[in-house]
Amino acid sequence: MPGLALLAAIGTPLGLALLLALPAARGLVWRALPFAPLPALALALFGTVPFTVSNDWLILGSVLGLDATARLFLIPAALVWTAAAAAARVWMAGDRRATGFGLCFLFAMTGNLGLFLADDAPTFYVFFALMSFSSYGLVLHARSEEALGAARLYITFVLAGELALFAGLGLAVGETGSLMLADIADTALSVPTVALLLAGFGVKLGVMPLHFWLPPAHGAAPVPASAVLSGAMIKAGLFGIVATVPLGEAAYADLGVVVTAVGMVTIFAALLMGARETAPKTVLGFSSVSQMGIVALGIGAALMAPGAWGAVLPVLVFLAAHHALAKAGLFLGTGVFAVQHRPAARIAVTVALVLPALILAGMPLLSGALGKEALKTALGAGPAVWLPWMTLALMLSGVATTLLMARFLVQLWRKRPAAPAGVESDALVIPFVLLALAAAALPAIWPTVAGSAAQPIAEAAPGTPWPLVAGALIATAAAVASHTSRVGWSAVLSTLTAPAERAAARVGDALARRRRALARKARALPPALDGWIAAHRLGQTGIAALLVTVLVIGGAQHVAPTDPIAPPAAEQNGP
Amino acid sequence: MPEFAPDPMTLAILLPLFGAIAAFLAPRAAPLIGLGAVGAMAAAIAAVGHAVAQAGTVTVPLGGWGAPLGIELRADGLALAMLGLTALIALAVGLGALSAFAGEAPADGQPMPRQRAFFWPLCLLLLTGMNGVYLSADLFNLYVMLEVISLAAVGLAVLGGTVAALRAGLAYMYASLLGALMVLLGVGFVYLQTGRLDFAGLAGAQGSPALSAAFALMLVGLALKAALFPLHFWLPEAHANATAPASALLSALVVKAGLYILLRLAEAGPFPGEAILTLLGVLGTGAVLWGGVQALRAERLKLLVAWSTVAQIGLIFVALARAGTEGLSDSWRAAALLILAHAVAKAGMFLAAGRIKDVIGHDRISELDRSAVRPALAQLAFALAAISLIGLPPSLGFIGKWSLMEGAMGAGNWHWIAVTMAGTLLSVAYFSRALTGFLRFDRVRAPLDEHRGWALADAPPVVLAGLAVGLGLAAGPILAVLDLGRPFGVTP
Amino acid sequence: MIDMPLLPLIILLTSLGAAPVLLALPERSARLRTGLNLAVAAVKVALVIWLAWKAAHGVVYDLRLSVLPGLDLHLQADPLALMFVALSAVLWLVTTIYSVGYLERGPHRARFFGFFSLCVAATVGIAMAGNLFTFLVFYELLTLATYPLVIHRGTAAALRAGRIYLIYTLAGGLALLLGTLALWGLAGTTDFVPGGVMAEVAAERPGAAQALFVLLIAALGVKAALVPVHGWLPIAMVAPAPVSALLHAVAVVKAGAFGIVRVVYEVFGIDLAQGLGVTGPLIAVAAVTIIYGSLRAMAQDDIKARLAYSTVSQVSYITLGVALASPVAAIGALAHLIHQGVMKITMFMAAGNLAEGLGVKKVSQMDGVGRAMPGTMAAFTLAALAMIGLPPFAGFISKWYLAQGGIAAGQDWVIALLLGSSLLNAAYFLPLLHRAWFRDATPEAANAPARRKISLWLAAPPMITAGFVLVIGVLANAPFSPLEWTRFIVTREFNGGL
Amino acid sequence: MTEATIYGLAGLAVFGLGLMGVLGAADRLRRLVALNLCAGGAAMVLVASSWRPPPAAPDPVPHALVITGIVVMVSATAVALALIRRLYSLETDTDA
Repeated sequence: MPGLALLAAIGTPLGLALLLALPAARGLVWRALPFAPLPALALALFGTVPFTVSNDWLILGSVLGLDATARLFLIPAALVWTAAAAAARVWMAGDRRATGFGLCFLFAMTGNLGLFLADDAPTFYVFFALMSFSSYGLVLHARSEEALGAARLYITFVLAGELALFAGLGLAVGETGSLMLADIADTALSVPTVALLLAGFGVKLGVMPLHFWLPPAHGAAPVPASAVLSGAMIKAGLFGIVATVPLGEAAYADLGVVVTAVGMVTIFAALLMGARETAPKTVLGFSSVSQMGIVALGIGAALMAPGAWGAVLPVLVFLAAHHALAKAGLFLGTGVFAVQHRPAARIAVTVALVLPALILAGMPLLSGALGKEALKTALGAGPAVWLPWMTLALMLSGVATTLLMARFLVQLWRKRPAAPAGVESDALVIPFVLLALAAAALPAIWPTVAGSAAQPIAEAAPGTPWPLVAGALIATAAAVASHTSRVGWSAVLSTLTAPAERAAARVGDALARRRRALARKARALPPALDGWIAAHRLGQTGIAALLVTVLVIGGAQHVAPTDPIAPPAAEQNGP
Repeated sequence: MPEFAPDPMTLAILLPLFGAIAAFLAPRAAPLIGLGAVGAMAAAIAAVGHAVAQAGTVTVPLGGWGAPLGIELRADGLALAMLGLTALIALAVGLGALSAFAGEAPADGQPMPRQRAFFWPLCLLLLTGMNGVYLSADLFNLYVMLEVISLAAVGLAVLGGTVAALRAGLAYMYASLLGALMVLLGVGFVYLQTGRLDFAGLAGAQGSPALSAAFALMLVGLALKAALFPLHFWLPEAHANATAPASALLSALVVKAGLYILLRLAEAGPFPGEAILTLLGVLGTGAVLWGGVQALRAERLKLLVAWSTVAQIGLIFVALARAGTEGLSDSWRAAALLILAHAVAKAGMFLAAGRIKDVIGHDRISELDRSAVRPALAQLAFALAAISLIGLPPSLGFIGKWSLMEGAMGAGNWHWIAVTMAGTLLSVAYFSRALTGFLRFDRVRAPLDEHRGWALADAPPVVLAGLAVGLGLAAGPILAVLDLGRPFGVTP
Repeated sequence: MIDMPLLPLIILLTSLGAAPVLLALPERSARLRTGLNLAVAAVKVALVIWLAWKAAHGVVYDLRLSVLPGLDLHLQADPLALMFVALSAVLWLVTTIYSVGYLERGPHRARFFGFFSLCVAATVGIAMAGNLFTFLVFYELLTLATYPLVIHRGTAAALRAGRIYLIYTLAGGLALLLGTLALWGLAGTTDFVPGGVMAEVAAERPGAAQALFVLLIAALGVKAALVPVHGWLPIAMVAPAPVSALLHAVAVVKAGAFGIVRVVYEVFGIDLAQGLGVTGPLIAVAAVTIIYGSLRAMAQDDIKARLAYSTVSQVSYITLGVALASPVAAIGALAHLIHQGVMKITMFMAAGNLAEGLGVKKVSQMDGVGRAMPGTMAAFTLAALAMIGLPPFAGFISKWYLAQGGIAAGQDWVIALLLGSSLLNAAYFLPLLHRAWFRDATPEAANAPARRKISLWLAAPPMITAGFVLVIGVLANAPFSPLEWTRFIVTREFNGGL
Repeated sequence: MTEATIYGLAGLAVFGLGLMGVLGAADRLRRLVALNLCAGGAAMVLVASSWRPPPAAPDPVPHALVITGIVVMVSATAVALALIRRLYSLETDTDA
C-alpha cells in the first residue's frame, strides 16, 4: 500500500505533466491542477511514518519513504502547492504560454514533493534537479527583459548549486559507503563535504552571498510561481541540509561560525537591499532571504554545538512551515491586489495582507514570534559565546522584517504588479485567504500535526511587540545602495574564452603560413632536382657510379688483409 | 619417364612459346589462341604445383645436359608462387585486353591494327621468358630468358605506336640491353671463376675480387632492369605511355624478373654481403622517397601509377636489405610477399587506370573531377589496389609490410621501419590525389552518369584489386607455398 | 537453441556482406536498398541479442584465422565486446532508419549505404577483435570506410575535411601499426588478455613498456579525439548528419576510446599501467581534453561544431575513467561509452532535422525552434540535459560513477573536474535550449517557407534514442541495463588483473 | 701477361668505351652503336678467357655464351633500328 500511495503522490503531478503534451487533454489537466498535490498531502497527513519502499531497478537503486521530519516539510509544501495551483489555474487561463507554464509547474511540483519522499542520495538529487531546472521556465515565463535577466541569474545559481550538491553528495556517498540519506546524516563527514552540501543547499535557501538569484526570480515569476518558489521550494534547501548534513553527530566549529555569521549578515543585509527595491514581489523575495538568515542561525549553532540540534530541529521545522504559509499567502495576496481595479477593493486587500505581514514580522502570539522565541530557547543549548549575539540578531530580525513588510505594502500601491487581463478575482481570493488563515492558525494546529515535535512551540514565550514598533518607526529610514547583478554572466564567460580563441587562431594562422612557406619550397625542389638530373644525365651516370660503388664494397669485403693490393678483375682470368 | 614425354615445367615454358608463334601466324585467332595458351600454361603450372607440393623441390635436366653446365629446370615454392602469380595476371590482363583492343574487325584482306595483331604474340613471348626465368636453375638460361623478356617487353611498351611510347620504348630498350650485357659479362666472369653455371655450383664458390666484380656487374644490370633508384629513369615514361594491358604486364611482371634473379643469386651465392644489402636498402629508400615525390607531382594518372612502381620496387629492396641477424634467410619472405602483393595490385591498378582513361577520355588528374561520367567500378578497383599498395590491412601489401617491419624490428633496424612509414605516408598522399578526383562532384557541369552499366573490361581490374586486398587473409597458405622446398635453406 | 560457433563471424558478415551488394545496387532501386538495409540491420540486432544470450550462458566464442606464423585474426565475444557490438548494432538500426529519410532523393545513395554498412562491419570487428592485430585490421578498415562518408557531399569543403580526416586517422593508424609491431616484438603476442600481457616485458624493460604505452595511446587518441590530436573531429562535421551521428556516437570516436580501454586493461593491465606511472599523464591528457573541448564548444555558433567539440570533451570521460584505475570509475567509463553514444546520436540527428526541416544550422538561428519542431527539440533537450549530467538521465549515471571512482581512487579533484565540465556543458547547451523553447522565432524565420517536410523516418529516430537516454538512466539499476552490464565487465577485468 | 690477358683487358676497354657511349651520347643511333660496341667488348672478354694453351681445346661454354649474345644483339639491333626509323618518320610527320 505505501508503494501505491507513493506512486500516487509522485505520479499524479508527473502524469498530468505528461498529459499536457496531448492538446486534447489540456483542459482536463488545468482543471485537475489544484488536486495534483493532494495525494502527497494525504500521504503525509494520514500515512504512518516512518516507512520505506525500495525499488532496486530504479536509477541506482531507489528508496522512497517518509519519516517524521520529512512529513512536517511535506505537509506545508503540499498545502502551498495546492493553493498556488488553484491560483495558477485562474492566473494562466488566458495566457498563450500556459501549456509551457503548466509543464514547468507540474514538473517542479513533482520534484519538490518527490524530494521529501526520497530516501537515497541519487533519487533525492533527481527530484531536486527536476524541481530546480523546471523552475527556470516559471521564472522566465513573462519573457520580459526583467524576466530574462532574472532567469539567467537563476539558472546560473541553480547550476552552481547543483554542481556543489553533486560534489557534496558524491563525496558523502564515497565517505559513507552508502547511498542512503539516513546513513549520510549519521556519518561524521569531512569538512569539505559538509561545506559543499551547505553551499549547494544554501543556494536554494538563498542565504547570502548565494541569494542573488532569489529576489529577482521571485519578482519576475508569475504570482503562483512566486508563491511556490518562496513558499515551497526554498524549504527544499533546508530539508536538504536537515537530511544530509550530520548535524547533531559531529561538530564543525569553523563551518558553524561561517554559517552563523552568514545568517546574521543575511538578516540585515537583506533588509538593506530589499528596502531599495521598488517591485513589491522583489521586496518579498528579500524578506525571504532575511528569514532564511534566521534559519541559518539555527543551523550554525547546531554545527558548532551538536548537542543543540535536538532542540533546534523542531523549531526550524516549525519556522519553515510558518514561513511557507505566510510568505506564500503574501505572494498570492499580491496577485489578488494586482487584479483589483477599484480602490476600495485594493484597500480591502491591503488590509487583508497586513495579517500575514504581521505574522511574518513577529506579532506576539502568532507563529513568527513563537518561532523566534522557541529558537531563542533552543539556542540556549548552543555555543554560549554566540548566544547573546544570536538573541540580539533574532530580535533585530523582527525590526528588519517589519521594515520590509512596510516597504512591501507601500510599494504595492506605488508600483502595482502586472496581472493578466480578465482574471477572475474571486477564484484567487480563496487560496490567498486559506493560506493566510492557515498561517494565523498555525500555532493552534501545530501540536495536532506535529505531535511531540510541537513541544518547543507550545512552551515558547508569546514574544514582545517592540521590534514591530521599532520597525514601524524606522520604516522610512533605509536607503542604501542595493546590489542586483545586472551584469550578464555570459559576458564573463566570453571574456574568459576569447583570449584562448584568439591565441588558438593566431597559432593556427602562423602554423598555416609556415606550412605554406614550407610547401612552396618543397614544391620548388623536385622540379629543380629534375632539371639538375636532366642536365647531368644523372640516371645514366648512376649506372657507372653504382657499378663502381658495388665493386668497391664487394672488393673490400673479399680482399683478405694479407692481400692488400686488389688486382684488376680481368687479370685473375688468366689460363 | 620416356625421353620425350614433356614434363610440366618444360610445358610451362613451351606452351606460351608455341602460342606466341601460332598467334603471330594467325592474328585473327590471336585472342583465342592466347587465352588458350595461357589456360594450358596455367594447367601446366598447376601440375608443377602438385609436384612441388609433393617433393618440395623438383628438378628436370633438359636435353641430357645436367649440372654443372647444362640446362636444368628447377622449381620450388618461390618459383611456384611466381609461376602462379604470372598465370593469374596473364589471365586477367588477357581478359582485359580482349575488350581494350576490341573494335571493328578489319575487312578481309586489310591488315589487322598493330595492337590487336601483336599484343598476343608479345604477351605470350613475355610469359615464356617469365616462366623461363622462374624455372631456370643456371645463369646461362637466366640470361637467355632475360633477353627474351626484354625484347617482348619493349615490343609491348611501344605497342601503342605514339611518339611518346616509341621514345620511351627506345630508352627502355637501351637500358634493358645494357643491363643484359652487364649480366652477360657477369655470367662469363662467374663461369671463368668457378667453372660452373648452375646455382648449386655457386653456393660453394670461394669469394674473390673477380667473383665480386662479376656479381657487381650482374647486380647493376639487374638493378637496371628492376628499375632500382637511380636506375629507374626509363621506367615511368615507358610504363605510362604503353597501353593499359601492356603497362599492367610491364609493371606487375617484367620488373619482377630482375628482382627474382637477384633473389635467386642471393640464395645461391656468397654474395651479396651485408654492406651491399645496406647499399640496396639505401637506394631503395631513395626510390621510395623520390618515387613518392614524383608521384605526388605527376599530372597524369598512369604516370602517377608508374612512379608508384618505382617507389614500391624501392620498398622491396628495403625489405631485402633490412639485414640484421637473420639476414636474407628470413627477409626474402617479406620481399617475396611484397613482390606478389605489388604485382597483383599494380596489374589491377593499371587496368583500372586504363579503363578510367578509356571512359573519361583522358587521365589528367586535375580534371578527373570535371567529368560527368564516372567509371564507378574501375574507380573502385583503383581504390582497392591503392589500399593494398599503401599497405592497409588486411591486404596482401599490409602483410608484406608487416613482415618487413617485424623483421626490421627484430633486427633492431628502426630506420628501415621509418622508411616504410614514410613510404606509406607518401603513397597515401599520392593515391589520395586520384581518389579525391574520383569522389569530387561539385565541379561537374553536366548531369552525373555514375552507372553506365558494367563492361566485361571492369571485371579483371576489380578481381585483381579485390584479390590484392583479400589475399592478405590467405597469407598463411601463401607463406606455406613460398616455403615449399625451403628456399634459402631454412625451415620457417 | 542450436549452438553456432560461427555466430560472431556471421554478425560481422551481415554488414560486411551487405556492403558490396549495397554498393552494386543501381541508384534507382531505392526500395530494394531500403529493405535490404533495414532487414540486415534488424537481423543483426537479433543476432547480437542471441549472441549475448548465449554468451551470458557461458558459451565461449573464439574464432581464429592464422595470417602469419603465430599471428591470428581473432574474433571473440567477451562481455566488453558484446557491449560495444550491441551498442553499434542498435544505433546502426536507428541511424539506418534516419539515413533512409535523410538521403531521400539525394545522390550517391548506393555508395553511401555501402560504406555505411562497411563502417559498421568495421566497428563490429573492432569490438570483437581478440587481439591488437585484429583490432588494427578493423581500425584501418574503419578509416577507409568512413572517408567516403565524410566527403559524401563531394564539395571542396567536404574534400578538405576528408583530407584532414585521412591525414589524422592514417597517421594514427600508422602509429597503431608500429605499436602493434612493437607489442608483437616485445611480448610475443598481441592477444587481449584481462590483466594484460606486458608484465614480463615491463619487468625487464620498463622504458620500452612505457614508450609502447605512449605510442599506443597516441595512436588510439587520434580517433578518440584526445587533445592535441582532436583537430579532425570538428572539421569532419561537414559530413551528412547521419554520418556525424554515427561517427560521434559509435563508430570512429568510440573505436578510439574502446581501443584505449582494451590497451589499458587487456594489453597492459591496469595495475601494471599504474606501476609504470603512465596512467597519471593519461589522466592529465583526458582532463585537459575535457576542459578544452568544452571551452571551444562554447565559442561555436554552428550547432554541429558545438556538438563536435562537445564530443571531444565527453569522450575523454571514458579515457579518464579508464585511467583512474578504480573499478567504480571503470564502470563509469564503460557506461559512458554507451551513454554518450546514445546521447550524442540523438543530438546529431536532431540537429540534422533542424537543418533539413528549417534550415537552422547555427545556434543564433535557433530562436523558437521548439515550437516549430517540438518532438525533435524535446529529444534534443533530453539529450542535452543528460549531457550536462542531470539526473535521472543517462549522463548523470556515468558522471556519478566517475565521481565515486575518483573518490575511491583517492583523486578527489576529479569531482572538481567533473563539476567544471558540467558547468561548461551547461554553459554551451542551456543557451541553446533557452533559445529553442523560451524565445519567439524571429520574423524572418517565422515567415520563411518550410524547407522540407520532416518525414517520420527523420522524426522518429531521435525520439527513440532520446527514449533510450531516459530509460537507461531511470532503469540504470535494472537487470541487463548498460550499467549492470558494465559492472559485470569490470568485475571480470579487475579480477583478471589480480 | 699472356696474350689472353691482353685480349681480355682490351675487351674490357672496348666494353668501357661502349658504356661511356651509351651513357654519354645523346643521339639515338650513336647510342645504339655504342651498345653494339659494349656487346663486342663483352664477347671479346669471354672469348679471350676461354683460351687454353694448345694442345688443349678452348673451353666451349663461353663460346656458346658469346654466340647467344651475338644473336640477341643482332635481333635487338634490328628491333631498335626499326623503332628509330618509325620514330623518325613520326617525328618528321609531326614537324612537317
